[in-house]
Amino acid sequence: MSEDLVVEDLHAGYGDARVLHGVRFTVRQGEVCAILGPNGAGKTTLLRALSGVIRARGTITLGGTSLTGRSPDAVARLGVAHVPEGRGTFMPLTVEENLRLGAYVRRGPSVEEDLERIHTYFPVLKKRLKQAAGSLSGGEQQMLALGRALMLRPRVLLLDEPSLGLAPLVTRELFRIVQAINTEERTTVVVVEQNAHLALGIAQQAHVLETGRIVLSGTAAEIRADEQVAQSYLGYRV
Amino acid sequence: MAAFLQQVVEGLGAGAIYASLALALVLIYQFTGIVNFAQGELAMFSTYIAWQCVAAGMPFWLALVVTLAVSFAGGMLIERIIIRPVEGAPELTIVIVTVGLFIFVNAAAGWIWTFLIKDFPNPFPGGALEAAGISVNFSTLGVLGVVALVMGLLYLLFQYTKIGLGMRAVAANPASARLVGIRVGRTLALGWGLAATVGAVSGVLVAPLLFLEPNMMGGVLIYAFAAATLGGFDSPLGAVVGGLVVGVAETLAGAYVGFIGSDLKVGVPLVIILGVLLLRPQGLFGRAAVERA
Amino acid sequence: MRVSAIGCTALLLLAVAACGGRDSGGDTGGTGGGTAAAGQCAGQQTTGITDTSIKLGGIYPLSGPASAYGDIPKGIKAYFDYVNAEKNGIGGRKVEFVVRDDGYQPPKAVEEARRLVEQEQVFALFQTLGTPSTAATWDYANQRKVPQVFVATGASQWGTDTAHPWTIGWQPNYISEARVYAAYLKKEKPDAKVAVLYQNDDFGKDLLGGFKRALEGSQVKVVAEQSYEVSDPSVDPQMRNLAESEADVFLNVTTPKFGSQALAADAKNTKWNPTHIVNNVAASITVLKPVGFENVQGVVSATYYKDPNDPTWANDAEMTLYKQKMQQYAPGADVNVPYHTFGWAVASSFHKAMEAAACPTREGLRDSVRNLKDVKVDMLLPGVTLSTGQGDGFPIESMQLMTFKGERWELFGDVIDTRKEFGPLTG
Amino acid sequence: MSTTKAKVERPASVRKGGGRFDWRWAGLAALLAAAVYAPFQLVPFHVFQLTMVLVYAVALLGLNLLVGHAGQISLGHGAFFAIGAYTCAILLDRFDLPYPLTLPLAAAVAFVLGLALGVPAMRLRGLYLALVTLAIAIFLVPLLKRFEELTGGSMGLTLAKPTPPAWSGLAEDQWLYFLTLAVAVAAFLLAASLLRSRVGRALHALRDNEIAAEVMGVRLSFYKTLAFAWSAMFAGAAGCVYTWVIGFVSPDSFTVNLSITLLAGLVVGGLGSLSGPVLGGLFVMFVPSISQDINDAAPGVIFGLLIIAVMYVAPTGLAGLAGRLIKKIPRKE
Repeated sequence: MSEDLVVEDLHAGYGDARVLHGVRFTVRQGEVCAILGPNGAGKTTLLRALSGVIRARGTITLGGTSLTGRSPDAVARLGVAHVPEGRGTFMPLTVEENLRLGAYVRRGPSVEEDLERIHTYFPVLKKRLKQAAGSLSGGEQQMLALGRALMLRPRVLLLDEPSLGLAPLVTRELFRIVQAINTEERTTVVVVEQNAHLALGIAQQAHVLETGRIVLSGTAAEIRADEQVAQSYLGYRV
Repeated sequence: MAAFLQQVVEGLGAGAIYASLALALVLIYQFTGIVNFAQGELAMFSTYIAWQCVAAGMPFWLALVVTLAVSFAGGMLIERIIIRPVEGAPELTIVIVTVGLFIFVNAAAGWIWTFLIKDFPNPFPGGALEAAGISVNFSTLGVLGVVALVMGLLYLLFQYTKIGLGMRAVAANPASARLVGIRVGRTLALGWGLAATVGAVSGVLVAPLLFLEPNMMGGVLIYAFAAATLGGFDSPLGAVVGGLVVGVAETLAGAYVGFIGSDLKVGVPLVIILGVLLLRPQGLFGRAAVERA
Repeated sequence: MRVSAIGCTALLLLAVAACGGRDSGGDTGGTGGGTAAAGQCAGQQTTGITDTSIKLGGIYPLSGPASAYGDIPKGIKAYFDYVNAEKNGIGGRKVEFVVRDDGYQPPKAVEEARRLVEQEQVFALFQTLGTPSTAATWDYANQRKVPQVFVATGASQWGTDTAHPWTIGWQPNYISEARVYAAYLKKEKPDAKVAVLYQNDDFGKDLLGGFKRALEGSQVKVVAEQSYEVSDPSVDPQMRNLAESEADVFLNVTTPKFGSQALAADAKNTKWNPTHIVNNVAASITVLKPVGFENVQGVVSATYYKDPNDPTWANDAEMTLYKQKMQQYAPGADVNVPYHTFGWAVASSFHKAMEAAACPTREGLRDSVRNLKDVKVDMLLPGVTLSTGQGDGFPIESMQLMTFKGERWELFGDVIDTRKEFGPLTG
Repeated sequence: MSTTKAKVERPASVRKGGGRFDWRWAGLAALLAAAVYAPFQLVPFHVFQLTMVLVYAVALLGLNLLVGHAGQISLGHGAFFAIGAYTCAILLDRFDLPYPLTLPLAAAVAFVLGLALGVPAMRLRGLYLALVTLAIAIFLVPLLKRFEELTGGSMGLTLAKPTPPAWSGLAEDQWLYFLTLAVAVAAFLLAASLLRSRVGRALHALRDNEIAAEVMGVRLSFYKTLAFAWSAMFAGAAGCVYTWVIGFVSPDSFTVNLSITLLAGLVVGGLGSLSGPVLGGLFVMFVPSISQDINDAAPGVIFGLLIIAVMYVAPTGLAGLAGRLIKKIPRKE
């Protein structure tokens, strides 16, 4: 079980509004797992519950360590990097500062090495290191968010709708990088995505979430082959 | 002309006082989005601590260090005990809590130290610097110098230390700061502590000029608000520049605008606040709240 | 208070009856449990006074920006405690002094006055502090025929007004004080040019107005005047403007904090060295000390009571008694605070006035305070006495000039009886 | 108290349960009956205190329109209160107007000034509006002193109180109480009908989401300005009644403390409900003297702590607390 992310019987919501009703799934170490589903299904809520942004009932364990009930900063210190919806850019700070914040809970000279590594993934950021992050384009900000997350040297990367608001070309580039990261760094990735095509393209496992419940699970290929999914999320019939 | 320049110098002297308190206001606003109405009273209370230390026989500079340390701890404690329980409550609830704190601290200071004025040692020499027919008091220069020094230290802290980076991250995006592992609660407390410390510096600076009593900062507060508004509520540099501008504007208006005279001078901050908010709501140095999606 | 809060809660819970009837609850003027006055005093009001007790109520700012004056009732309480314990009260009557806080807010003063009169059933309002609070309550006191004696404000209207016989001041009024300074200048500096800093309220305007009127016909001229608001952080800008006038006399009409600021600003400005006259309100040692004694040498003022900080009185019997009894009955209070002395002296004045009253009734007190003849009171300067009479509603109208030397005020010249010198004050 | 709230704010739920409907009306009627009966039972001092509670309640009702219903913060409502009080005093003192006429005039003057100040103020939000209004409140005091011929300067104006007509057989305090009660009831009815109208709905939309409200076609600036003017009008009317009751106005009566106390009273009482202002009025009236009873040396220490304490226990104010408590009762049944 080493570094698997295990979620069991997860309930979460906002105030009186329950959103997740007993979600259960496992992501094996080094795998990419895609969470699909319509708007309002609870995908973002699921990621928030995983990273501790909202309180949840149930069990979440990472490599046997329980994440449930921990605050987001504690979860981050355990190696879970959450790239939130809207990217969470620190607008007035420079690109470099944004990246360094990613490594906030780590110490040591390796931070400088990691900065170099990020530059190889995202050459575009290197040119803009001293620029205010708020002045970046949407795609660049998304790359910055990914870069910031990588600076944590995460065991698990949680990506919330990385394609939102981006041009198709940029999105494709982004997913290419995520895949590269996954293969090169052996980082576990959970990606929530409307664009099921792209997500399934890099995922090994996938789950379909509807009204707070997982209605379908399987390998990426199985999910792609499912007629319902094809109709609803892939926009074509099999 | 010399008379005019002299008025400007006087204005800068008053402005330095406003600037120092505005700086403390801005620090808290930056990190928490709270306008702390009790900021001036906390500064006043800190000054009393310094006074008590000096009265107990401590040398001034040691007393200052002790006061700054106590203020820092006190600021953090207030965040923990008074503000934390209402964190996330509507803006107005927090405003009212700081108003309650204002009343409480003011009365507590009067209770402990009475409402009689205390003499507070002036760390700067008396006398004045004379040049070109203008005289600048050493204490005015001292206040300006210390405000500049505090600004500089804050700049170093925010730009070149990891803690400072974390604090700016919290100010910019608390939710996201939490996700990168920053303990936001601790940082907010740190912000309050820092603001209380800057406030303490402000109080110690102005006490020899305004004379120490529990209502010392009451009159300064509205000018500090005007300064912070003018400079931009999220810009420490703006607070200082704003303070100086407000001080000069107020002094010149009082001296040269017949209708205003010295009794209606307090209309100056009103005009400044209103003017800034209508023409440039983010202030001179603030950043527009518009963010790119 | 607690009773009324509960009363209102009860009302809201529809339990009005629990509150007691309107007629049973005390507000009944003369019959509220006092001694029945007999003889010439028959039919007069005896609320709040019995053969063994007398109940007084005072209203002071214990909270808010004017709280410094909250020390006055401490001196008063100490005096009454001392008299109760060691002198068997005033003529056998133990004094109970109820203090209420109005935060220097007139509507609050009205509420507290009504509480004291209607609920606490006091015999008299013994001091309301400040012109606004007194002006807000004196109609009420006079309608109810409750003595409002020795109010702690120097506005001249308490003495000149004829429609409010139940209200009377105590300290020298601001206009009389201004006359003392004007007389001093006319004699010492007959062609002086004067710059004035004044507080923009009744106090400042009364004093400035009185000063100007007293100067009429002389060569002394007011060449510059600047006002400040109590909400101003500092009077430094005003002082700068006044300095430009290059006047040779500076009249400092301020309250304590601003007094210190103005004295300090004058001291700092080495190019402008006028004769500095500071009015009595800001002439306390506690105001001068923070400025530094070396900076206030030669400052002129006028006073009427003994400053506990002044070594002149170190061996004075009244001063010794005051300090000793203050320590005994108000432990923790600083005997050197002049507000305590003020309280002590005004309480002592009440003692004398009450003793002199023909009847132990409200009417008796009213008549007594308006018929004082050279009454000597503890802690007033030698030669300063209380005098009132037909058409003279100002108990203290004598002051003596003083100048600051070394670490203390030094009195000079004679006690100036402003009545004799300048004629009576009229509205 | 919360019966009022429930009745006005949740007509739907009221209509649903017939039994509760009656109970609420009965409560309200009983309350009014008690309010009418009270001055015949209470001593004049308590009648005076209740009168002042009603005066503050009317002012808070106005503040509540702005803060509770339109979501704008004003730290300067004492200024409009003062405008009303002074307008009334000047009309009585300088123009010898009969006192009933002063009320509509004072309210009108406050309304117009509110409208004039509302035009620039409408462009501000949240704390910024708070700062502007705070500065206005501070500025008013020297301004009142400046126009001495009219306002009596720092000495203020002393006025005769309205005398009860002979036919009523009432004492002065009772007559003032009933005048105030009448104004308060009228103010409450007016506020309630305002809130039920299209305007009230627009204000709520504004408070809950300004951008959405604008998208929905609510004329933002128009309604904000209007809310400001109305709230000024209520404060002005309260100020006028204040002048009747106290018979004295001076700049020191209307310092910035009043504005801050009013806002604190409203928030403590409860925002956005009709019972909040009454509870707030009780708070403004009684808590300072209770504080003095607890700590004679420094009443402010207790007052400050009480404000903070209420915010902890009941972040939505006493009305909210009462509402929560009452909600719990029927659930158990």
